Amino acid sequence: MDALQQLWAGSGLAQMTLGQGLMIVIGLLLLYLAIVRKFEPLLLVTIGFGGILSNIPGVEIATGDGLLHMVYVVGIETGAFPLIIFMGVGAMTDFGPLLANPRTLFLGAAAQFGIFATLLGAVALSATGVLEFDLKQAAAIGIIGGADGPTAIFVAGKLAPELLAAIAIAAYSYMALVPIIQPPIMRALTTQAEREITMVQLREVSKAEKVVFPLLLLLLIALLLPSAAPLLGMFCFGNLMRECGVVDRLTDTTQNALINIVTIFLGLGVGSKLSAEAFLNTQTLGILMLGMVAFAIGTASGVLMAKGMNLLSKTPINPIIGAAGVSAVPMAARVANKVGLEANSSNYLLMHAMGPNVAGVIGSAVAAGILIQFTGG
Amino acid sequence: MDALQQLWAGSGLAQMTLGQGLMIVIGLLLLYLAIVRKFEPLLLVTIGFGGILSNIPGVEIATGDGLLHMVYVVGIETGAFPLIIFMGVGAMTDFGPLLANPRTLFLGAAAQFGIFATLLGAVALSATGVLEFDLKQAAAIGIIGGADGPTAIFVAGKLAPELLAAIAIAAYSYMALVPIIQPPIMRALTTQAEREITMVQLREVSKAEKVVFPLLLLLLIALLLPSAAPLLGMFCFGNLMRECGVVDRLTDTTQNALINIVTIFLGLGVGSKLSAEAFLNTQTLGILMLGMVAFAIGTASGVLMAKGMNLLSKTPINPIIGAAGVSAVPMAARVANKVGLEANSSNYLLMHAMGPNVAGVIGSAVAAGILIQFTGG
Amino acid sequence: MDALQQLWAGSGLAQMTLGQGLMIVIGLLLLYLAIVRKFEPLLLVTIGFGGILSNIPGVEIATGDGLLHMVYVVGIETGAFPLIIFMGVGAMTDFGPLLANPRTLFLGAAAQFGIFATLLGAVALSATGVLEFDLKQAAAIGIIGGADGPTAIFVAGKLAPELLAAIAIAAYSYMALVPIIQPPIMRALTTQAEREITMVQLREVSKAEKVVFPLLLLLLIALLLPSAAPLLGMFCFGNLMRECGVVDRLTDTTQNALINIVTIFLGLGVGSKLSAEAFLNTQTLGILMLGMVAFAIGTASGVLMAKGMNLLSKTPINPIIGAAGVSAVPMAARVANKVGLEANSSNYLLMHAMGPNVAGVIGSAVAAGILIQFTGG
Amino acid sequence: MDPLIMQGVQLMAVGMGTVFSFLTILIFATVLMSRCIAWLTPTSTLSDEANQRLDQSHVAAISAAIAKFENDKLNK
Amino acid sequence: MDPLIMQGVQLMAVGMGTVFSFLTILIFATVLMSRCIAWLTPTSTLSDEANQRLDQSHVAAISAAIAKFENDKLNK
Amino acid sequence: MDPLIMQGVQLMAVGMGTVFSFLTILIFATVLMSRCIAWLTPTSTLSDEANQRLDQSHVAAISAAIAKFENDKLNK
Ligand code: NA
Ligand code: NA
Ligand code: NA
Repeated sequence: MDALQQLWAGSGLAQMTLGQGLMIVIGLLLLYLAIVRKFEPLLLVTIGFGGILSNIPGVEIATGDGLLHMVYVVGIETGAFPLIIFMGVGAMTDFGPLLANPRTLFLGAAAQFGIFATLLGAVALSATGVLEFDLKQAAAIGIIGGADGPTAIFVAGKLAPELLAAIAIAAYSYMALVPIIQPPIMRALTTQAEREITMVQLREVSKAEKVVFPLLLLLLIALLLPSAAPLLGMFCFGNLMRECGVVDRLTDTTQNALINIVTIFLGLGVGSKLSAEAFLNTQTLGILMLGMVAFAIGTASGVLMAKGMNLLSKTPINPIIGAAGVSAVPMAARVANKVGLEANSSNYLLMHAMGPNVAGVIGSAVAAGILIQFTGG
Repeated sequence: MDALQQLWAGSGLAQMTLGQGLMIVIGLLLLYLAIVRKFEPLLLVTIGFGGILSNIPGVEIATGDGLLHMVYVVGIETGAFPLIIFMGVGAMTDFGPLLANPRTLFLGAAAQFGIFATLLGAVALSATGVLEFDLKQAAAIGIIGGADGPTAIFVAGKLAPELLAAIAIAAYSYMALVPIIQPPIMRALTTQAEREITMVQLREVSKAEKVVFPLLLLLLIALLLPSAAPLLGMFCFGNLMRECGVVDRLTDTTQNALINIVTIFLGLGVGSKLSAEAFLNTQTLGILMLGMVAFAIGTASGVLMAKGMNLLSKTPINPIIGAAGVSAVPMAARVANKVGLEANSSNYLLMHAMGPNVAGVIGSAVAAGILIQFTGG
Repeated sequence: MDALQQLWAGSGLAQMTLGQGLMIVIGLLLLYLAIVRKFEPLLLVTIGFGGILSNIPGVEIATGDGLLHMVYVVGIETGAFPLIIFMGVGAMTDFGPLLANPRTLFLGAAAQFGIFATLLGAVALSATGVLEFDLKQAAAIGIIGGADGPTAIFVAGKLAPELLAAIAIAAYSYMALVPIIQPPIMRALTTQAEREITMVQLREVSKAEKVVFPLLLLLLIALLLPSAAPLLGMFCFGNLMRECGVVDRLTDTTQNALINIVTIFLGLGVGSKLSAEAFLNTQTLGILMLGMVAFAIGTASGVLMAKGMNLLSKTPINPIIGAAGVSAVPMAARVANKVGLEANSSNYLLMHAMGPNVAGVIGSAVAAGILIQFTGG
Repeated sequence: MDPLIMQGVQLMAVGMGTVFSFLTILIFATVLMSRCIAWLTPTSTLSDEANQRLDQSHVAAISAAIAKFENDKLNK
Repeated sequence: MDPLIMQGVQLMAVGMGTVFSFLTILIFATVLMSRCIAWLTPTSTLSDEANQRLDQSHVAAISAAIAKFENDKLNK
Repeated sequence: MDPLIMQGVQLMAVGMGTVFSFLTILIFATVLMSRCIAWLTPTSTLSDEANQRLDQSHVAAISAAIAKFENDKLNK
């Protein structure tokens, strides 16, 4: 019968390509990592599921008028979703530890070396003919070293949308892997004595400082680095809402309903780019490898910077907290705390590590601005 | 004076057509059913009010740049709103009772006979010249028998947008009328002894089963029935978020803020299609009549299927719970419980009826996929 | 080096115009008013920050594909955001005090004289060549006298989008200044004896009345004044959801997540219109001045109306509550209460003032409808 | 007189006229509505409320049954 | 027979056939899945839960440390 | 050298230079800001807080008055 034939022709078994099948398996793998291994579940559950949905053959989901494609066009191509998420991150960020010890901004700066070293690695791979990346793609890959999900998605969406899914997955996976990637590097670059350094109790930060800081940051951005204004502007907006104390109902919604809704659709939208053609190639392998390198170099740079600062300053810094400069909030700070406790069981570094941790968010948003400005976003 | 004339010319009294007046009365009737009679208030309040707004003469609300028309175009024409609501329904669905007794999926399958019998009824009316429905319209009418609001709106939006409002109203009204429609059918088709059947306590279902089930369903859809992927994919996504336990903040927003926001605009958007030309005709009468038939046939099929299964199986099923296979979650399951208690005052069927109840959701989403695929959505 | 030159050329210091610098200062001033002086913080924090963001030179935020420009186009140009906010305001409004004393609707009517007197003032300034406003612009300026933020933004968006930012800022600023603007006017127009008038306890209002009222209002709008239907329709919808008692989950989301999300983006979108060309001119000065006049005249009209009603009626009205007819909910009612307590320390007027307060919302929405209808919105 | 001022005066007249007329009609309609409702509603609505309470207890019983069944970890 | 009716009948046959086939396959798949999980899961999952509880107490300790630090007014 | 690598090296130099310069400026600006605020703020801000508490009690009184009036069923 015709109808049975049409039914069979429309079935997944008849239409599925090998690529689609593999991508569904990769989607299941992401779900496994998210659900069982607890790898950044908010993003990897949504990206993974979006990836599976997008590889079901013969139905418009990630193409044409399909929901996920519309979500991608409306929210990610425009940059709106990562910016809104960044606003939400701002509304959840406490700059107190950073304000109590502003020197830790240097650690957040140093850790961005991972971004640019990786960029250089990508162009080197390209120059030697191993893989093919142009400068925009290299920049988008480098940003994985920023260890900041929305920043990575924003930059990749502007500079290399064809690599978006791979970059987002690498960024979130390595953020989840921070407890595995960072400790060996920390230990290799520090002595037991350095890891035992205790730091002075942080001073209390006044409400006024917390209110003024996002505005100060915004003004400096406006005067010096407008290209970082979309990301850091939304971030400062979220943070100002949080700290100003007069719009608590907006802050509450930003931290909850709004960021959750946008996260769901951001993840699905990123997942819609998980097509076999875009993902199953050597570039993706290169991205995963380079992303790992970016994290390692960023971690090392932060630790070495802290050691350098100790040479010049009387107030010592435990170099472990330098690793938190990569961001990966709050995982990297927790890892620093854990490694610190191993060296000295009464040395709680968590709050000290929150300073470089949030500094790293600012640092990689600044780097993102530069990358977009100079490679023509 | 000119201005007074303009004022009068712009007034509703001067411009209102009989059709608009009647539609406003129908909107008020829907509000009465929703508020006083508690007929599916979430949808009938919003649809009813949207219908009144849309029939105010001389002002762009449901046309052109009017808010409700934009809502319709953005959310319903694209299918986005019903899909998001279906995701929310997934996030609120507990598949536990179904997993404890998977046989009840047969009941959910049988009840879909209401959909196809009604489709046949609609084409028969058309063939005999009583009313005029093409195959797409007949399919969209049939889906009322699925007793599932978002599924009905999704299918009608794809196959017969001109009938959308009538179909949505019929679907939600009959879902509200389940306590009146179903009991006589249940009683007519069963003996007192059958209604007294007690069922074995359901086994406890593990968390792992609940996590894997939505993925299993998704994979079967991907392999066998891609046309059902948009609806069931979003449904499984919501359910996976619910059960996986690592994205509770997303689940919470999906079950509350997100589904509520979308429900408000879905209702207003459906209401914007309540124009006199589209609604005040014999087709609407036909739809209301056929919708009732669909519910009745679906109920009967479910009950008869349960009786059939009892002939083949040693573990008896109380045939009353077959009626819950039409979906109308959770009303149909409650009605089954109530009728069961009438027959045997210690026979609580609620949890047993939840199995076919959610099976009916899957069943009608599968039927929806087939209808869209075969009538060219 | 080229790169350093490019960096400098891209910096804010090199690109910023005087106008942008001044607008950033104005943005900071709005934030100061909002955060330190607590001037309508929900709107002035978001508008002020949006204004600063939009004046950062050399980056697309309030233009082209920039986020704030997209927000403006999608939400404000279409009128969607003010309408949704008005729905939320409806969901937060209790018509009880108005229903207990419907005569207070007259006070809400009288206070709208501020709107039309200001319109006349604007055209007079234009006719005498002091400033240049056409009729649409004059109408949009007049609506500031309605003391209702979303209404003002909706009307300005339809009639004079180029003045939107100035009008929105004037409206919210003067609503915040009500405790300063109104008391002297109240005192100047009333005698001590009048201010001491105590009013009879308000009767209890039944749930049925509260449910029927929004529908009654909607029907009168439909019959008599369709041009007010978008604003008052959404307002009545929100209020019906609130009072009907069967869709509490929708009401809750409307009052919280939905209105908060829309407020954030409404503020940012209005802020995106804070460009130097549009704002730094004599028209803005005129708008600020006329807005103040509008509030003063509205206040005076409300008070005088109450005095007039006392001449005709046996049940006296404390003329202070007439001032609450400008809306500015709930600030104006609180101010009336405070002035009343000064005159007679046991005379609580708050609930009595809530009647004219919400009547003023209806009154200015009616006026808005007329303005849009007659100046061709 | 300047035609713009003419238009302004006319708009004021029409506007204030409409606002007052509309709100006056609304007052009458509201008073009428309140009287109708008072007239239709029996003085004691206790029975209604009692019914409702019964309904709610019914719902509560069902909810309890469901909750009892769900021994699984609940989403908060 | 009317071609529209023909199409309707065919659609009914295909539709009900598909619904039943698909849900039958789903039943078998579900039963299989449940058995696999039961087979893979050790009877007592106590150790897992205990681990998790420890993790949670760890998190709680860190949270307490953060809370202690934040003497500032908190956003609700 | 390959022009792409040249570009990469240049981008790294500009990028790290900018990140360090910007964050250094930010450090100085932050320290300055903190000092200004410390200098502007009187040691005891008790009076401010007391004022605020009074304001809040005022608001609370009004809220209580409203709540008292509203005997109707409340939206949760
Ligand atoms: Na970073
Ligand atoms: Na169904
Ligand atoms: Na008003």
